[in-house]
Amino acid sequence: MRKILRSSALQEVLALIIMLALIVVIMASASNLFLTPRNLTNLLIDSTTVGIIAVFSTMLMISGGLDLSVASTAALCGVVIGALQVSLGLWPAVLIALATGALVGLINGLLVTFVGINPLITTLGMLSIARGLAFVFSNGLTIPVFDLSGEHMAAYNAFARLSEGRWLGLPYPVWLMLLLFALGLLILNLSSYGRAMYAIGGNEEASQLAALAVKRYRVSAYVLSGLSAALAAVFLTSRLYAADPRAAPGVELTVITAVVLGGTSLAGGQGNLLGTFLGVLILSSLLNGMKLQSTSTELQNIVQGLVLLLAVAIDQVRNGNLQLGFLRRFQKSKQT
Amino acid sequence: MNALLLEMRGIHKAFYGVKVLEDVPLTLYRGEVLALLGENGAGKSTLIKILNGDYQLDSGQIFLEGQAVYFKEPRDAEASGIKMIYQELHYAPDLSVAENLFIGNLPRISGPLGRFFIDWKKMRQEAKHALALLNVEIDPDTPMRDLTVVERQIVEIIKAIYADAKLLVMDEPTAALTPPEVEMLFDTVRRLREKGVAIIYISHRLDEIFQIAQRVTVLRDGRHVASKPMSEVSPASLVEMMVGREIEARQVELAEQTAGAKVALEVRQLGKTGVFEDISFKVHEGEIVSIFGLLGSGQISLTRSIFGAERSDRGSIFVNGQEQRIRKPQDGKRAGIGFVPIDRKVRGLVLGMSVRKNLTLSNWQNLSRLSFFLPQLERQHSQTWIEALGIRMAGGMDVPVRFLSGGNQQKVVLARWLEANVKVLILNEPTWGVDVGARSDIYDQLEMLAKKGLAILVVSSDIQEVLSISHRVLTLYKGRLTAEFDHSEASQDKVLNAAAGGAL
Amino acid sequence: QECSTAKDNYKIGFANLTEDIVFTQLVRESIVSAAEGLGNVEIVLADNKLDGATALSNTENFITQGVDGIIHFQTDEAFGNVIMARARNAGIPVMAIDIPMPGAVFFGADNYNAGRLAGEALGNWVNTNWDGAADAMLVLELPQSGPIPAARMQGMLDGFQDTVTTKLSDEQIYRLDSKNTQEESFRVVGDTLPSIPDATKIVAITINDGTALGTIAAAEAAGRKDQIMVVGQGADPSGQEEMVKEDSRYLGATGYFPENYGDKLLPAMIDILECRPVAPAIYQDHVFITKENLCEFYADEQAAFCKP
Amino acid sequence: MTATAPQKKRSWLKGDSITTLSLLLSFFVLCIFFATQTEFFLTSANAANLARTLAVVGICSIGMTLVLISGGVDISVGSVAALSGVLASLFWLEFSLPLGLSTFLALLCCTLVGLLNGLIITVIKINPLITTLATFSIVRGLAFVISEGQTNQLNNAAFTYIGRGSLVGLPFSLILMLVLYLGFAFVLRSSAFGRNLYAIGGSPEKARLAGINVSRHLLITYTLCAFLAGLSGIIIAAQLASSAPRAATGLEFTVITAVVLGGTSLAGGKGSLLGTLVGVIILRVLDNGLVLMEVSSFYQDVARGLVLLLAVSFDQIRLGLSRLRRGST
Ligand SMILES: Nc1ncnc2c1ncn2[C@@H]1O[C@H](COP(=O)(O)OP(=O)(O)OP(=O)(O)O)[C@@H](O)[C@H]1O
Ligand SMILES: Nc1ncnc2c1ncn2[C@@H]1O[C@H](COP(=O)(O)OP(=O)(O)OP(=O)(O)O)[C@@H](O)[C@H]1O
Ligand SMILES: [Mg+2]
Ligand SMILES: [Mg+2]
Repeated sequence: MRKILRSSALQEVLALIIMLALIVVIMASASNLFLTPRNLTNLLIDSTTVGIIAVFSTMLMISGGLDLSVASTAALCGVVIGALQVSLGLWPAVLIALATGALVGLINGLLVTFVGINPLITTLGMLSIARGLAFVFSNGLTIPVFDLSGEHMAAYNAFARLSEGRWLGLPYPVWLMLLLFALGLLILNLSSYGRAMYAIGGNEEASQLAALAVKRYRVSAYVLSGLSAALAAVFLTSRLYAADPRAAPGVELTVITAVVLGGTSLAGGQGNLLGTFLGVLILSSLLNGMKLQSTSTELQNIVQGLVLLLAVAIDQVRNGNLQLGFLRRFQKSKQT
Repeated sequence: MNALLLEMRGIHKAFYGVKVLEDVPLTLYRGEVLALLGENGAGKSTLIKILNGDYQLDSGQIFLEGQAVYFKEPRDAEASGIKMIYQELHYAPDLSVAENLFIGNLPRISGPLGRFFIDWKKMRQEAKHALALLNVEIDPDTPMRDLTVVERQIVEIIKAIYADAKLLVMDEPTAALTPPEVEMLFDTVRRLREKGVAIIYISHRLDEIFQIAQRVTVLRDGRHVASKPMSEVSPASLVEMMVGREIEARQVELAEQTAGAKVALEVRQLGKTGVFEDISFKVHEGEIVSIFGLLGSGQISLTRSIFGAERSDRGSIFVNGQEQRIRKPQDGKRAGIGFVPIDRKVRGLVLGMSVRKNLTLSNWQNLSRLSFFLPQLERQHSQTWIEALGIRMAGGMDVPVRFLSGGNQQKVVLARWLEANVKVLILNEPTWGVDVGARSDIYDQLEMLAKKGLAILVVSSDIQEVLSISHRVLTLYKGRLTAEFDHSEASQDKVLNAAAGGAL
Repeated sequence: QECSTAKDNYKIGFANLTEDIVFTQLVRESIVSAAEGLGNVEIVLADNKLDGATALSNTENFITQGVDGIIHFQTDEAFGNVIMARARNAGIPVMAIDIPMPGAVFFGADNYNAGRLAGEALGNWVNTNWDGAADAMLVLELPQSGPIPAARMQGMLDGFQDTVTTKLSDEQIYRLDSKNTQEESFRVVGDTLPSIPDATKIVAITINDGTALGTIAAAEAAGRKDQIMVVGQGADPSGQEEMVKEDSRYLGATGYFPENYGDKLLPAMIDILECRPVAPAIYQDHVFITKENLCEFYADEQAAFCKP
Repeated sequence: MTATAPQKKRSWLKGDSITTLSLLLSFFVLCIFFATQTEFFLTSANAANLARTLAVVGICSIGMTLVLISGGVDISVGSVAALSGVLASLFWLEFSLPLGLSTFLALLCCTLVGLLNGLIITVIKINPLITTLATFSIVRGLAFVISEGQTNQLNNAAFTYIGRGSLVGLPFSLILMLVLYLGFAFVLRSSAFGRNLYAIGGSPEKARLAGINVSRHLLITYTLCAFLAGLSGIIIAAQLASSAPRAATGLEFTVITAVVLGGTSLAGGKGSLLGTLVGVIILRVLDNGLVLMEVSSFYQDVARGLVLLLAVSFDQIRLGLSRLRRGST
């Protein structure tokens, strides 16, 4: 039985593995730089912001939620670090930024769960608010996160090491991303929390009647999503020595694209992190490979759109999905 | 014998390689009611969904009035005069009753633009007329979502019988109806039959079959067992054909209630404005108590409130003599109450999850360390319950619960609460849509559980079931308890009378 | 040869600010065509998408691709440190367009002074035509896009105030977010005009030709076209077309000549690579383009107007 | 039917009408607020300005309302609007076709994009959000490729009349929009297509079983939506007398916000064009008032998000209360 399960999990991501392999082969044959360790490291580093957030977006979407505000939240959290570093010190500012992310997630979660606003609308509103606040707090300026006075070298160096430090040749943010994916896989597949995510996304009412603390789980998934955005912001800020209210443009869409590419259903109740991981890798290989070819931005956008469609279409064909499954998500949110 | 209307020959159908129908024939004559019988999962619904164009057959042929037909979509079947009442309700909540009655076939205005625009006046008139068929007083302009479940079901039925159909298929239409409503439905069916309409009638209630059908076709495991006139069969022989073995008519052997049994559940003056009021009763350890009431009397809301799925406004609940503050299901569970909801598919199970995961959904605490499941332990416990309750499924405990038959699904929900080690078990309509065999299994389980000392509270609208399985019967009318009967003194007349508000 | 970076052929990375606007597209085109002209330079392109992280990632990619020099057009000075650190480690010289970076040779607009040119022209026009006093000023800015546009706006504002006879008070100045699109400036100007019903002498300073066009369209829609006079930055083809119209309310725009950037940038880059001395900052000459001097610079583009 | 259930009170204050009512209320509150904050809000010049600038979001919102009612969503509208202007100028300026024909062809191409959306959604059965997310980036990319990133002037009086002209004292675009609202409101309320759309949004599976050709309805809906988005794009181009590939950036968010604000449910099966119209107006008034009040654009984003959440929360809370009162679950 185990074997069958394992192979079916493998089957689920098989199409993605093939797609990734194909992209790698194409990109590698187009440029012999693609497979150099240096480039692969860059590729991985570039995928960390999306990757870190995507772990928790996957969980959230499996539970039937959705968070479009992650990129704005990340920008806001970065700005919080920038704005508070001088008055409070760098590390307290980082902690407050993490708390800010969690708070934004909590507000999203409470609005979705207790007020009952549709997740898309809730987080769309939050997208606007968080981005606006990021501009307000930064006055629209990019704030250097740099030891200007020279009095706190240790703290700032440590902060910079967050993103620059390496272990076994890979930068820390990549390890963090891998760690989060591994942790997420464990949680989703083996823990009661993961089980609850699948159950709530699969059938909220049944979960409630099975005495699961549905609302608490839901809120927590949003909090984690906000927290992951803050975490991504911390590493981004550390990497750039600066906090930009414009940071992470379009990341929310990239995250959703990666998660959906990975086979997580927008309807909730289905999905897996391995798929998301592959989805993230596919998107960043595609982008990186096209960059090495100096592909124009427009063409990059078009190719990404097509790949998304293709991947989801393959999934549909593989599932032999002949039902109107695509509308079920809206059905479900209707029942809640 | 009337003229042959429908002939299905050699129907085969498989889902994902699993054969669901094998070489099944079906014949139907004008003006007859054909009962289609079989256990849960025998393939009844699949067969008629193929007839209706909802599913496509793998091989076989369908002849309607001698012509070979092939329906790609339900609307094709409808165009040929085939109408369905589905097992699950199908309505658009935000449209009015009138629109729901005619949806897919809205009356259009005459004239060149007639194709596009609706004739509201005609629609309303016809809707009134149609609703009068079953003596229903519903304003046709009411949005569907404002109706009660029963009203919605009735609208569904009317929708099908009002259409000018040659062939009407009814898949368990009476599950939610009260006896007078069933009677009215049967009247209508007889009238339609006299007009020459042919009807395929699916039900797990054998008494209904004998009331209404002329012929019966029995399926077992996707194969045709027999087609016979009703005059040649008896309930016992039907059951044997369906199950493949003999099952004696069930009479639960109730254990003697010992006088000193402890009170497991006590409800005092529970009230919820506008729904139920002043409800007080006790359930002892080892006792099965049924609440019987016409649908909409508040019994579902009452049990939901006891478990915490809804909030009551007043009153108190005691479990094992301890007052409990129950405001959400977690509280109910903590207090030792288990709850089997009314519609297992919609409310009871996460259909896409495996049997095992559904089984342990409420019980991860015992099966995990630091919130992480201990896979061995989980499987072991699941296996224990699967064996104890005789849950049958192809493919083992990792099969999605969606693929189980209704009765087995019901057992999964039951097992979940037994694993949670509850003291009080509340069951809502435990045998809705469950076949005779599985029904008998479920009764066995209840009996066994009661003997083990569990206090069991059952809500059922099946009077036979209530009379046979309960130590005591409480009747509910318009949200108030009207009477209480011991097993010995309960009779169909008395209970029905009390539940209709006529008693006391 | 003494100079270790000197070669016969060069591979130079150019990362553009964004590919979304005409100005930067022209910069890219000029660099590509200048490289074709030189013959021994290969250009590797990238798009910074107005984002610091993307600029950093592009830098890394350039290093991977083994470029000899990098021309960076990126969004904020604050990202300069980290970008330059990477390039320094890889021993690759960097030129920075428009936004200075520590240790990079600066090239490009003197944004503030380019802005001043337009502001002064507008001030002079007001002095001549409106007796030295305007009633209100609309400032169509781009606060989301960081310091480059901010410097241009400040330059325009200061240039106007320093030139005009009667300075505008703060209350007379309306700062509007153009979001870098015509329709947004159309909308915000349309929304603002009702709040200055009595103003008949309105000046507008705009961040680029597109927002200038939107501003003029809004005034026209409100029936107040003749009450407004607009200056802008860029002098793109669409802006030129607007200037040469009869009764145009587009006084003019500071020309940045992005089409010449390449011709100046690449030789400087090659000088750097071949260890010749290069000034730490090279400024592009700016000219305020109006209907009158347009044909000196853009005779080919506006042939219909210039060679009737 | 035995009357055992608690008697339901019939009232005209129900469902859609109360949603619209509470919206109108928010609208008036907003108006009063702005009127007290800035003397220019209630001037005829401002009214005229508002009237001129409603049509773009207004017309696009009609299509989105249909799509949301059908249970889907269309993210690609902004890109389609940009494509429409870009194509019109391509056909006119590059191919030297007559302007009328150019406009028609541009709209036709947009309609084809909608058809494509619809086909992907109904035939390959990809989730509408994903489908239109993909066409969102593809179509925007095409607009850039076709226009080579250039802004093109479209100086033609007949063309700009669509965006700037007025008829009987009202802006032409407003009249066009109102006519479309009337027409589509009629379609939604009284045509078989409209009613079926509600049924499909309520439950596509059930609608199919009721004999409705779900695919065809969805196909038509997405096609209409793209056509209307294209029309919005034409109006943008006509108002500005120019086309740009960056046009209508973020239009999809504004439009979805307006439609949902107007009480149309993202869950499908519920909504009205009257509500949408009010939603469109509220959003427009909000933006207008904030500009008149000279609120910094950073705070405008915050305010927009807050108003969206407040308006929707208000509606949800009201719904929850009425459900409580009815005592059902
Ligand atoms: N109004 C509120 N404000 C802030 N936090 C709240 C609020 N309501 C609930 N919470 C938080 O959410 C958690 C979950 O709430 P609650 O216990 O009511 O629901 P639940 O147990 O998750 O499930 P259900 O409501 O479905 O029974 C609470 O423990 C609390 O921390
Ligand atoms: N869409 C489907 N996909 C996969 N399996 C299906 C599907 N529909 C039905 N089945 C399977 O086909 C078998 C027959 O199901 P069907 O619904 O026809 O039974 P039934 O006789 O109507 O039972 P019941 O009395 O419970 O309604 C069952 O094993 C069921 O699990
Ligand atoms: Mg069935
Ligand atoms: Mg709760």
